[in-house]
Amino acid sequence: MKRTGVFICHCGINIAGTVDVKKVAKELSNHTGVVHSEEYIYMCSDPGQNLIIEAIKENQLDSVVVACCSPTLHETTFRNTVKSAGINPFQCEIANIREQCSWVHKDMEKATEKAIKLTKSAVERVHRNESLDPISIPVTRRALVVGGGIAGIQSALDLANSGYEVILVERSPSIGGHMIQLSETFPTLDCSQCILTPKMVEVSKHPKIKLLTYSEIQDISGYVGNFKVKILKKPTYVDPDKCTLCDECTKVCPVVVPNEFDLGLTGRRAVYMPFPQAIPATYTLDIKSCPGLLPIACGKCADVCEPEAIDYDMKPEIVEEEVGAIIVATGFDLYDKELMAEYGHGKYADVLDGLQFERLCSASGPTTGKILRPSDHKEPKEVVFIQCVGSRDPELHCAYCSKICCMYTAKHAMLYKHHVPDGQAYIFYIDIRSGGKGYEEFVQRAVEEDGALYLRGKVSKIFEDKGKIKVWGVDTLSGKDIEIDADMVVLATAMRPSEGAEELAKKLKIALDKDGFLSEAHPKLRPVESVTPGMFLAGAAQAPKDIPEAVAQASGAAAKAIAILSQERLFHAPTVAKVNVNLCTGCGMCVHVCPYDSLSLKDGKAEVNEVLCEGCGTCSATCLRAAIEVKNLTPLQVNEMIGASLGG
Amino acid sequence: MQKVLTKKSLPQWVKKLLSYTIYTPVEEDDHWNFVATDNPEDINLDYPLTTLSPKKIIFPQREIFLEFCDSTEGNPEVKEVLPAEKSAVIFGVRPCDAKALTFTDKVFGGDFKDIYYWKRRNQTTLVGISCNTPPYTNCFCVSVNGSPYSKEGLDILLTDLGDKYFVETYTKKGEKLLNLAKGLFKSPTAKDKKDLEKIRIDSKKKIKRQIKNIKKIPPKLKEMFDSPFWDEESMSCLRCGICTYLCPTCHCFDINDEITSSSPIKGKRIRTWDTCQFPDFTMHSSGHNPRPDKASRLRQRILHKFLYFVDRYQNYQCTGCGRCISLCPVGIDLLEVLDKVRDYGS
Amino acid sequence: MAEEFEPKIVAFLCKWCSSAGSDLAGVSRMEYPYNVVPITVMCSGSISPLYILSAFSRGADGVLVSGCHPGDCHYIKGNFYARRRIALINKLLDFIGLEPQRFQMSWVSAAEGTKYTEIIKDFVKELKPLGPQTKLGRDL
Amino acid sequence: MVSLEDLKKEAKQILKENKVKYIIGYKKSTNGLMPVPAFIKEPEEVEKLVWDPTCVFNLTRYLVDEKRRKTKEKEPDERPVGLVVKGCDSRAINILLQEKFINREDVYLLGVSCENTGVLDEKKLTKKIKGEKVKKVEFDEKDNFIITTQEGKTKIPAKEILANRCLECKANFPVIYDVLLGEKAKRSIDNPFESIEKIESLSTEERWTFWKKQLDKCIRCYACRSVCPMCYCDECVADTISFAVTADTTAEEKAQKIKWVEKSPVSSENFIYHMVRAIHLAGRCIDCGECERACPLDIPLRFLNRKLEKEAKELFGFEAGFDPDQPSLISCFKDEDPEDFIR
Repeated sequence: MKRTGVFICHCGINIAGTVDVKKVAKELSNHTGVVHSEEYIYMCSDPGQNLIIEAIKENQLDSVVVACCSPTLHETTFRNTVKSAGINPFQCEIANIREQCSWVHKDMEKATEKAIKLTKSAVERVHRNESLDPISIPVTRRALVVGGGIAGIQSALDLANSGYEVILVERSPSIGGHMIQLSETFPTLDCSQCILTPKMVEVSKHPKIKLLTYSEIQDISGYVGNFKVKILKKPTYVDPDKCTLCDECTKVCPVVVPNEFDLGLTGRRAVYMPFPQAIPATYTLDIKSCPGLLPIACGKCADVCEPEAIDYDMKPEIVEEEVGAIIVATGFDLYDKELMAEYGHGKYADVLDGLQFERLCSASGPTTGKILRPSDHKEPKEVVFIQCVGSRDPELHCAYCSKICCMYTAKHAMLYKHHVPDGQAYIFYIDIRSGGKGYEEFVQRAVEEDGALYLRGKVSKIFEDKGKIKVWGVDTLSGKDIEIDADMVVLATAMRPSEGAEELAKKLKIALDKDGFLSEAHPKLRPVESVTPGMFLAGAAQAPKDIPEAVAQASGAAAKAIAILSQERLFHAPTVAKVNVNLCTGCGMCVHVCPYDSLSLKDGKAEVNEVLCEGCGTCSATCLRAAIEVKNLTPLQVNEMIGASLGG
Repeated sequence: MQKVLTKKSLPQWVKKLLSYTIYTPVEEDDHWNFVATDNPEDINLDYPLTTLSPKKIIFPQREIFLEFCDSTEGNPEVKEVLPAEKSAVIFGVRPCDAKALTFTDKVFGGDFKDIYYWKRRNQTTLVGISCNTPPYTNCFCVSVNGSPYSKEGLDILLTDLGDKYFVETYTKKGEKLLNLAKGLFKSPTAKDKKDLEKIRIDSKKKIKRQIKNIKKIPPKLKEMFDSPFWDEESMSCLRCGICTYLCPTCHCFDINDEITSSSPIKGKRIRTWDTCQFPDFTMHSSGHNPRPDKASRLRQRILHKFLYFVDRYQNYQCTGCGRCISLCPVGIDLLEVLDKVRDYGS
Repeated sequence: MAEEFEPKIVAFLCKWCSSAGSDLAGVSRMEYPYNVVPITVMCSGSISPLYILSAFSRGADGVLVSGCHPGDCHYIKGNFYARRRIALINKLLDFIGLEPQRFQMSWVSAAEGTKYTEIIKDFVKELKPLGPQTKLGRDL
Repeated sequence: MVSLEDLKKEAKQILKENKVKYIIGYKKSTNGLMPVPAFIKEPEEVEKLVWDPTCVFNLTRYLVDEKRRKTKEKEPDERPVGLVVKGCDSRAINILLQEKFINREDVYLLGVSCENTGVLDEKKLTKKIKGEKVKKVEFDEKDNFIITTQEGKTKIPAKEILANRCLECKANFPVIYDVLLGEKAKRSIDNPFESIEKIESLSTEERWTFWKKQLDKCIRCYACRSVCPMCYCDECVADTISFAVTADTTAEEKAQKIKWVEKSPVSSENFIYHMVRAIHLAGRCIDCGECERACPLDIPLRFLNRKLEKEAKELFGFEAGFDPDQPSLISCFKDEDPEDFIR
């Protein structure tokens, strides 16, 4: 039988006002196994804690119950208190007689009665508590960043600059993501490439960053502090060390395919460099469009390559890395144009999406910064911008707001006006969301200085007619039907999670939200953590966001990762599941229900990986043999608590 | 004393006995059972065999010994609980079931007298009914020194003579019941006695199932303790408690403290039936189980009934009621087993 | 004048949502009947039907099980398993003839102090007319 | 038609070829109507085998004993056990596979079809034939049984003497087997849950009175759990002592055994025992009806399991025993699982 001490806190009058603490103390002193019971005005105060420590020493207590406020407030406090008196912290339990009793009842007698039950319940529990020590896990002090867009780059740099090795994995031939495709950025209109390329170069030069482009995550195992990652490095067939960037190969390559970087506005060869500032600065032979790697099939590029950098025999390679934390920054894609057929996107050459328009505006773009119609390279005099294309449309498309469209459309209108001073920009919008530093002012500028004409309403029809694109719509403010003969239409299409994000999420066991974005552990308080310990989220992979937000979240994620990597060891709550092998029949039901894959079958018996187990206890409620339970909240304990809660 | 009682006056007799608790066989669902009644019309003596023998009344499945409470001041209160003072009459007891009680009498009446058992036993009067035709497909009382009209253990035995009962009393208890309704009982005529004799001779003949040379069995069993025979025979056994719980002679029990409150500790000390067929029956607290499998448990059941009990009380601990055979969920046939034992190795 | 019957209720609350919700009710000083004694478990998914039966057999007049709303489970999906398991025991209790009002399940988030309060109020109100639960109570 | 001869032939064959350790089938009873389990080790013994509509027992239960025996053996004989299985029995096999209690290669299944009908209820039949000695019972395709007694042949409509479970069985042929005798005829049942709907339609208080009367009869002989192929736990929650004891288990650990159910056969304890059993069989019970058949006091235990079977089907679209690879009822969920009972 244990020697339990019970300490009842008055919490000033917060508890003592409605609970007869003296009576509770008296009642508990008679409870089986309770050898000491007293009450005090503020248990959490230093004198209060000292009184607990004294009592432990005087009465050789081996367990303690503090009846006070909610355990969420002072459980840790009192567990440390008993620890300092030489008792295992897990021999201390809290009875919540404030939030769950004194604060919600008025009748003193009844409240006291309930407080007694609550306290006895806690005593019954602590009587059967095991002394436990936190489970300690070594930490591999390196990080993995998945995705080489601005978010991934930022996280990688923050981690590396804090002195931690980083593996940055990007699936395309170059890092830079979508930001590198942009022309200018709102609200400052500074050149996107000019601000991003220095960071890209820093990544490539950083001694602590191992950059793996044209690579994909194949498999991840392990747990926080100790992940094992398998990375597939796809062959580029060009040896970057030998390649001198002479560009001879592209001249001879017979194949032309749409250039992803310019979103199909230009073409590229099968062997190509994504864009001039690509990092790593090297060529890639795109096997999908290449006529074939055998010299007989083509082989022209290899023939002309002086430094013999082109190696058709290059094989895919599996890189295995061990890391302690993972940041997922897989970014976004634009909503498929196929799904936006109603706006003629993909059907009419002069109906573009936002990114394509960015390329048109970009100095490095297909038109070297001149805004010209793809169809006939004429300067468009009237351009219609349509917002919320695919966004905020629960019936047909995405229910959510893509958040950045209002801003970049305003920017587009501005840029257009700057390129074509005599042109007119029309903007169809549902409403304008310009929350953000300098954002509202920016939109105003578009309207006032650049005379963008905002039309509140949806576009009903778009069709080509005599070289013009007719746009029919309604201005819901004036109620007038609107008909514009536009030269160009730019769609602010919705942002959606990037291709393959779902697959990756499965491998990482990160949950997805209803829209397919990676879900954070808590929408408010844990916005950069995933539900899986040790995995963090950054950028548009988690939700649509603009550059400053992506960067902020990226740095946040890095900081969170550093919080793990900076530890020698991690400590994990020891209140985990334990199996009674004598009872286990190996049916595997627990394995099936465990949300953390912490259970497995070994020689026909369930086995707990204590590091992965979060102690939720779903396994124990599922087990028909009562063969698995969570330490310190076992069915036996709950059963005794039930008894106490019902008054004996 | 010998009397006759017309069938229609049976209820009138019972009416006179209402100061007793009256039990009679009653059909519930698909089986028969002894149930207390205060309606004389309920008495039914024309029935097969009850699933549970009157053992359940004399030696109930659950007996409270005492109630205890560890009062907070630290002086525990313990209160002994005894069976209620209430005389009872059980009508329609089958001779085999009555005989069975003479065995439990021995068990609970040795050097240590079980007050709970005896209180009930002494305040209960058993009115038997002889089995003119076997009430049960698997009756074999004759094979185990019993008979369809055995008086052993009975206070009164009734025999159905068509429109009347032939009434025999064997004890003071029995006579007392008759005296409570003197007028109803007539002395038997010569014909009555002749009919009785005839019926009895036939009734024995009608019993089909039997064990030949049962005497050979006990000595045989002595040699068979380690025989693989038991593994074979127990293959189909399910280790349920039917054969023993329903056996009128089985009397094993367990005593538990059943706690109703853990602080202060309150509860009752309770005796419940137990059976050698349950694995936990012989489970040691060390975890060791001397009867680890079905084979050893079946062996125990047979040896106890046809060897140990015989050695100790010079009687087979079986009255041939046939319950264990008819109600075994997998049709294990005691008689078949015993036949095999008898012929084992020869 | 006999004293009004006061039902004894055991409430199994998950730590992260429902227990937090009841804490919020406390912080907001919302008054509700004292008849309920909460037992905080880690997750509604850990609540075995045995707990519920045991509560009734130890004389509870009503039992409440409360967890996070679907999708909000701190342990990702524990409450989904709870939902199934509890649905079954709920049907069974009803089938053997226990008054359906005596067993209830609810989703209460950490923000729903008011909802928790309401649920307790209603529960007590519904239980009072039924009187004590004797059907499953231990009759040792 | 299942031909007994074919069954014997197959049995003899696999025994001769040493394909199986032994065969669990049915043989004539020495004392009653219903055939009893036969454990056939030698080819010569196969003549004992019988198969007809009186073969009600679910023999899969014996795989539990077999496994217990095997775990004790030093060099276990790895050959499979031959087993005669009806439709319901075969579903039990699926559950044992699903719960990894046995491996497929541990059993060689001689599947017998219930010929579009089912098996008999001993009590119903006994009543029908008023204690006459039954010589022969045969299926006839047209939902009748042909009973041969010394009085001669009588044709009895199946529904009058079918075992209750068979009246509600819509898959009365094996769903898993190595050889199948007889054809896979599916019976169309208008309402598979008729029996319990009668009880459901009662008022709460009527239901309570019904169950109180029934469960008060229970003497806790545990025949229901002993005969159940799903009740294979070494230690049952209803046990009051722990079987999970080794030499180094401390007294304290022994005291840890929770008494969910006390030994006293009183109303409350009987209810908890039978409800726990029902809950633990939810999504596992394949309605072989053995618990009900074995009960010496005729407690309609099937209803409890049947109720949860119905709920599993209606609430979660779950049916037990048809797919050994599906996760079991309570170890999976659907987002759209009903929650109308939740506030």
